[in-house]
Amino acid sequence: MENFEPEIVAFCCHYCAYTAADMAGSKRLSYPPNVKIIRVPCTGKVDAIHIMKALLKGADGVYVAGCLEGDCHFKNGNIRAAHRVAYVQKMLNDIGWDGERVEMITMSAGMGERFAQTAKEFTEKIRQLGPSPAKTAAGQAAVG
Amino acid sequence: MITAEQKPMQEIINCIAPYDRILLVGCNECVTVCSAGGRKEVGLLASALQLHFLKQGKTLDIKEVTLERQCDPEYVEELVNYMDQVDAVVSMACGCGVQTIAARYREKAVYPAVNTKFMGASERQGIWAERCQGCGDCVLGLTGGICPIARCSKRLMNGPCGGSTKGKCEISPDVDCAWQLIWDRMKALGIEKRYEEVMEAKDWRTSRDGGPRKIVREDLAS
Amino acid sequence: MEERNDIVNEPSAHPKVLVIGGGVGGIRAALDLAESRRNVVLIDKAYAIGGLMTQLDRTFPTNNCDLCTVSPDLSESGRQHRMELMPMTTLVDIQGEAGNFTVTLETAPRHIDVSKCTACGECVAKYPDWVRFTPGLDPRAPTCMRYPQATPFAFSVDMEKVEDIKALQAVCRAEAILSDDQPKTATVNIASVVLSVGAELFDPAVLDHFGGGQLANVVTGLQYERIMSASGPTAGELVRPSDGVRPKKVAWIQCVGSRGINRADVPYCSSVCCMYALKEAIVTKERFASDIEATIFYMDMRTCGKDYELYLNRAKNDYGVQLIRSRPHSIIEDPQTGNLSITYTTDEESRHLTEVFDMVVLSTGFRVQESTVELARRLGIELNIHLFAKTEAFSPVSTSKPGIYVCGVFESPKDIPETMVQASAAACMAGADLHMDLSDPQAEDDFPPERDVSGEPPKIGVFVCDCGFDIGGVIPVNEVVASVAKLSDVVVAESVGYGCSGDSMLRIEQMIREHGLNRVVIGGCSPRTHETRFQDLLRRVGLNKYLVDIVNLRDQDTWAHMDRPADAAKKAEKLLRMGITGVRKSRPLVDHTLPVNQNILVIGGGVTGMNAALQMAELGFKVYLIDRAPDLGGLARSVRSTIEGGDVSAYIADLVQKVRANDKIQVMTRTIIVDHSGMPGLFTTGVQSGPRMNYMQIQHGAAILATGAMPNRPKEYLLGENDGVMTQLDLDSVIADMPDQAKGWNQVVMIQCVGSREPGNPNCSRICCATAIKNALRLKALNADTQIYVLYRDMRTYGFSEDYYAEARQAGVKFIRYQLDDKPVVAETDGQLTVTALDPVLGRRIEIAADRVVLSTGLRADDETTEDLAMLFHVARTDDGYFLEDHVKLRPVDMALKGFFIAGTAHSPKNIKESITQALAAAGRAQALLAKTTINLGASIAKVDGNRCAACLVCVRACPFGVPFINADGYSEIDPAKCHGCGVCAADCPAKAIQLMTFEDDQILAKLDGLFERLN
Amino acid sequence: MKTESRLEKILAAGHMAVTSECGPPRGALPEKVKEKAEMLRGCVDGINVTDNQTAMVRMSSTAACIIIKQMGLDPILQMVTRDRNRLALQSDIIGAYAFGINTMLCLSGDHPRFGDHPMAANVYDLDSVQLIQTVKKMRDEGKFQGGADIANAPKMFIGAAANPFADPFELRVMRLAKKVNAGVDFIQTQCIFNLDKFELYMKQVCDRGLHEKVAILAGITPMKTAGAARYMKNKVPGMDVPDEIVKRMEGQPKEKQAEEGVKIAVEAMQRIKEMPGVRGFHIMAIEWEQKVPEIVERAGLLPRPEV
Repeated sequence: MENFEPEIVAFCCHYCAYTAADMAGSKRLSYPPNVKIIRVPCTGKVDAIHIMKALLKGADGVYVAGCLEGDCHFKNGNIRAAHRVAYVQKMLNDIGWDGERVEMITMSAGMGERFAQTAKEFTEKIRQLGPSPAKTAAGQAAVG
Repeated sequence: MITAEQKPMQEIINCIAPYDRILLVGCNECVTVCSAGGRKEVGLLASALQLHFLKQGKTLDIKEVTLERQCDPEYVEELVNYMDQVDAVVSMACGCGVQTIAARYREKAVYPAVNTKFMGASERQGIWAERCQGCGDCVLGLTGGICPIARCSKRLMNGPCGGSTKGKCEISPDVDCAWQLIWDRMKALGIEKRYEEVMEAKDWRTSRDGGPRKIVREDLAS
Repeated sequence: MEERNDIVNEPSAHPKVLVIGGGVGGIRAALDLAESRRNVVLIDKAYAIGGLMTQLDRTFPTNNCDLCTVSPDLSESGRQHRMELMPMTTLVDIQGEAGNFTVTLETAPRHIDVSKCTACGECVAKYPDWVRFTPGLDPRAPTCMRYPQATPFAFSVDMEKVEDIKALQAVCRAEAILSDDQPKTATVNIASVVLSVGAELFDPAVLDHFGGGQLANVVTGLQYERIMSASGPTAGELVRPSDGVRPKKVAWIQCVGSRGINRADVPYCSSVCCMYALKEAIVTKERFASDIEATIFYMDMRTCGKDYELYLNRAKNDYGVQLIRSRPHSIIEDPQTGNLSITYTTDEESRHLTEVFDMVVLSTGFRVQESTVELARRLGIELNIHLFAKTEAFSPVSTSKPGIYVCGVFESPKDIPETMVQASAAACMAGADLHMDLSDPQAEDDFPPERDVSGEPPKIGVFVCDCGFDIGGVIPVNEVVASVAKLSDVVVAESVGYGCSGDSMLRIEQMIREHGLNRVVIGGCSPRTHETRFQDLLRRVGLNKYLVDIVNLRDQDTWAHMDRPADAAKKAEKLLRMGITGVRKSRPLVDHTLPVNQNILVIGGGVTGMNAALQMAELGFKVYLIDRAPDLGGLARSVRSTIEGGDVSAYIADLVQKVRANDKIQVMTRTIIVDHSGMPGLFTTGVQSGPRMNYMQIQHGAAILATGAMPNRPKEYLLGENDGVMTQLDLDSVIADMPDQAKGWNQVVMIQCVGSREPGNPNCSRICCATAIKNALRLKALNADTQIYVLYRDMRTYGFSEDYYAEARQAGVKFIRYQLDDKPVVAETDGQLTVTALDPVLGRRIEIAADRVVLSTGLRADDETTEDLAMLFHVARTDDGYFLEDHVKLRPVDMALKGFFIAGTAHSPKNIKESITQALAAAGRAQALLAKTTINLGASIAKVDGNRCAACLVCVRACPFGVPFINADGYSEIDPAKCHGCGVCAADCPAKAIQLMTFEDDQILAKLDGLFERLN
Repeated sequence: MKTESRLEKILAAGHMAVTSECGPPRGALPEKVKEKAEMLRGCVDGINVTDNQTAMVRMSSTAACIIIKQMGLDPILQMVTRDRNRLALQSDIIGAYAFGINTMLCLSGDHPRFGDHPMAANVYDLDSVQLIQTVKKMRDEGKFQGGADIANAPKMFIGAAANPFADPFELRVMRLAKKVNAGVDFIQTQCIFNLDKFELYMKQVCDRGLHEKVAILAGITPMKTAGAARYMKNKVPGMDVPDEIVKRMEGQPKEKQAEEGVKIAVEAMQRIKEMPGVRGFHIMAIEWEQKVPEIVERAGLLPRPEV
């Protein structure tokens, strides 16, 4: 797995993380292209199922990126999201996966650097963890 | 409502390990309300199980269905078309639902994915508490609307034991002393006097102790 | 909007505002007026609007491509029904007075019927000489339009050169070419005028010492912009004009033609050249090659705008741009190589130094055009000595003639954000001369009826922009398009150049019609900026606007991964697949609306807040003006005089009196804000007021943050320890109140940049240089013999305050430059203050005995207040605690939270004139918002499927705003008017009975399918 | 006399009664029972034998009572409703009575949560009040709880516990009254450390005249160490240990704390003796039975009267 390039899905809230990602772009801050963003109005919208399905469909890692604590445009969506991510992490550990494959990250709209930095760190972490067990296991076939 | 919570993942995994094709059935009643076995939990469990077996190299075929109510045969009948496509059924309903499916589809193994817990009420988002044990002979009218059978750790019928401390039960500071609650209610209702009437030993025949129970409404059953 | 070439004789019953000049300032002013329900005529003598900005490659400090940031604004203007756009038009006469002018306008013939022209380009392809425009360096640009997103997107024929009109007409399949087009004259009744005519850039060809315009590789800043621009003559390749080779060493020479005393020089500072030179240097290194050496020869680095100092630091530290303080006196060309030797001297070196460069950029500044002077004469407005429109400090956008307002560079040299602020301010003033037309319903919906696509299988069109080089320069757009063209349901897939340009939009519309498309995917820039534009495109062709998905190929792919083009291409393909699979699941949706509350909350009762409040009240809005202080006036109460000599105290007193007397303004002092809720147009803010801290709630549709800044008082240079050390503010009152004391001083030392432009507070406080000059001149006026020393790092007397800098030097004020790493030392021995500093000219340390040491301490953000308010309102701040505007360039008074505006020093340090300007701008922007009777809530609201709902109450409890309830039918109901669209309920619903529209689960999952190539 | 109970006789004679207790061993060790009981010979009027105290399995209370009875002493059979339903409870009462055991204490018992079988089913077919009723019905009416006649009905002197310090305080006297209504003969209280509060309790008891219907024996526990005092204060539900008691224990060096504990107990007994309505003491010297004679003596209650 020398050339393993993880496929990473980032659910980003419109108000903070998605804007921070745009900001990273406009500042030409480089980060791994492995990260593919799905825009949501608020991380509170991210259903645990979305995260699970992303893994099931082939993501090597998934992160949810929302506003800083106390800054949620919708009061506490980011806090809810953090709890849900923790729930999914536990569930993953329970089924013999590594809960580390999912993570909650927070940042403000102006934090282009932080977006790039966390994208790098998360990608690196997943690279260390290796490909999704769904891919490595023998006899894998298309699902759902 | 009947409350339930999901079984430990490993237990569910062990149950279905021998099978390749699973029908995962949710219920849109109580277990939906207590977020244990509604459409959403069905989706989550399905993906979790698929992920688990994918790691083992097996593609688990899971069909997800959520019935209006699993404890009614008519609804359970809706599963009939799936039965020849699956090896086993996993139910996320309470024990009633599991048994209704088992009764209808005798040739298929049915496994519960949740532990049925109690009849309870929601205290607030995400917290449910036991309220009724179905004793069959309700005493709430005597106890200010708070059930000593379901809510006192010792089912005491005649007042708090010596372990009641600051309104909490001796078994845990997280548990309210039912008799403190009853007493407060009695005072609020101005029926403190009634407390001193001894409540006689209860006839438990109306409860589970009398054997499996059945309700028959002749007018409807005919 | 229609372009009007026919005769317009408007009845006087419907007066309008005339905006002269179609640059960014004019466009902003016209848009603001139209948004606030005034009819506008926008004229420009060019045949497309856009002005100077559209010729720039990128703008500081974000280094965005201007075309991309300005084009949504231009297209916005394209849809304003209250706006008439008259290109190729000039004002020939004006009669009457404010509120009732009659103007005569003359429109030159275009020889093209714009209503027919499709901008296909056939005419140019065949007869390239018969077109007129010369953008930048090349007499024949790749297209005959001025820039790809030009508005209107039609051609213009140069009849002088046309030899055979019949032949030209023959190539035009649209039959748009008119052989006998004539000039047209119109008289229009107008209430007021906004002048936004800009200025031209100085032509350095007259300067012999810089080559007299003869040296091929000496270009002006604007020419350099065109060379770098993707739409420029070299198609975005940085090459030398002499040999087409990429230069390795580029020099910029600042202040060419500005701040000078020579023939052809102007004395004022053009204000923008330092920043644009820095930008060009950074972009050169960033976009072309980091090893290109960039050197800037400058006199003073005037990076005194918001966060500009950080940009300067980035240029120096991150990009290694060389900065040499010097004034070069000549450029000599090596005729063999075309290389250029610059000869210069510095303070430190008395001998001449010479360095060779491949290319030299002359940073030329602004000059008022002769035609503008003529226009001013026709309008009857006064000009200042530099021929710019004359304005006063306390009425910053009013010309000498009532009813005529000015904004942009014609008022004084300024950059884009300042122009935008001033444009909004001028629009606000001009609008006040004309009543808001509230009776007229907002005519917006002349879109064709929507086609019902519910029964149709998805037919998807994929259109990918190359965005000039921003996308196309990184990834092979055509290959990426081809890779997704085969996906199921994709009927058309095309690359469309600048997707947001007029012809590309037209092309997309045409394809939608031709193929009966019912879903569209646009690959381009961020949906945050461009979604509305493409949604409108769909509406124009009768499709619901929610059937389009914008795939962010630029901001989140090519920009971020320009260092890994192959990976960027792969990612682009995947992002497009996600867009395609996602859009298949999109549904037609209807927007929801609510009525707007017409009150405005102004926070801060200083000069800015009071001006904003008065202006809003004048416009007829109820204003709540609150301040936590016991009195109105703010920081300006401690300022006595402006640099021009204006009496600030008298002005403040008058302002307070006017505010107090206005019955539309409820003044609430000693008032703090304690809570806040609601949405744009319908806010509720709780305040506690008075000695008893009584609580009350204010309902308002918009808010202006004018909380100001704090005078800085760092513990430096014995400030607070020795009575002889004071700040400029202290000095201001001593001069005003105890002139006899000041008169007795023999030597005064002023130290600049105290507590600014250094670690901890890296930005420039902007106002201190002019303040120091002002006070130095006032001291000199009291006693010409007082010796005054100003120890400075860069003198930042931008614009016309350069005049006072020159005056101070003439008056004998001594200016000594110091470095950050060798700051002056102030000491006291036996009651005598001495200041020691290195004099770079003398090359040795000097010691000055000082009667007074005056520190220019500037401003710092009122961190506590802005932090509290930022938390309450959920608005953003900069790192140093100022409020952050939505877009530093184009939306400098709007905040990201719609309905909130900033003005004054809460935004960044600025002087009183600038604060008043921003106050008027904020008022203008706020009224534009409040002029809308309804507020669009969008369609992104949660919807319950009653059949699935288990009435479990999870949504009722989860909603942060308490919107869902269980209705009489026993299932959850969500009022679309109240739903904020966060989607928390949808995520938590255990029955999966709730979907958040536009972010439905099936769309999200479909995107995942697209990403992981499981298409079904 | 309702019964043959020695305790009943002592009380009837107007003496201050003294009872103590001994916990059966966790194993089939009859000599352990004998050893403990022997320590109490001659200084108490009855020996409580606990019933799976703190929900830990021990030798059955009935069996240990039989051993003590056979030593010529006077066991008091404690019976909790936690472990047995009404059938088992009644059969055990008959069995005990058959061995001459005539005094018993009706309790609900500690919750299994605290013991070594937290997974055990929690029976509670009856509660303590209902058990009192049942025992009384067996004695006075000669009938089982279910209504059938008993041949040679057991005649038990019926005791119950009361905790004057549990919450809600205002209910404590009413709950006592309820037990009185149900037919209880004597009460052994929870350990008393907060004398003021107990005094208040007793006053309310007397105000309602309950002291005339039931004999109240005040619970006394000598503390061995300051640590024990702190433990009881903080960890034992329904226990009220005032700060000054803990401080008093802590104020003594380790080796003198036991003596201080005894001293506190004796002082408490001196004061409680004077409180109207108190008819005796129940000394719970947990795993410290050897100290009981000394305490009883120092409280001036030796020798025990013969009845």
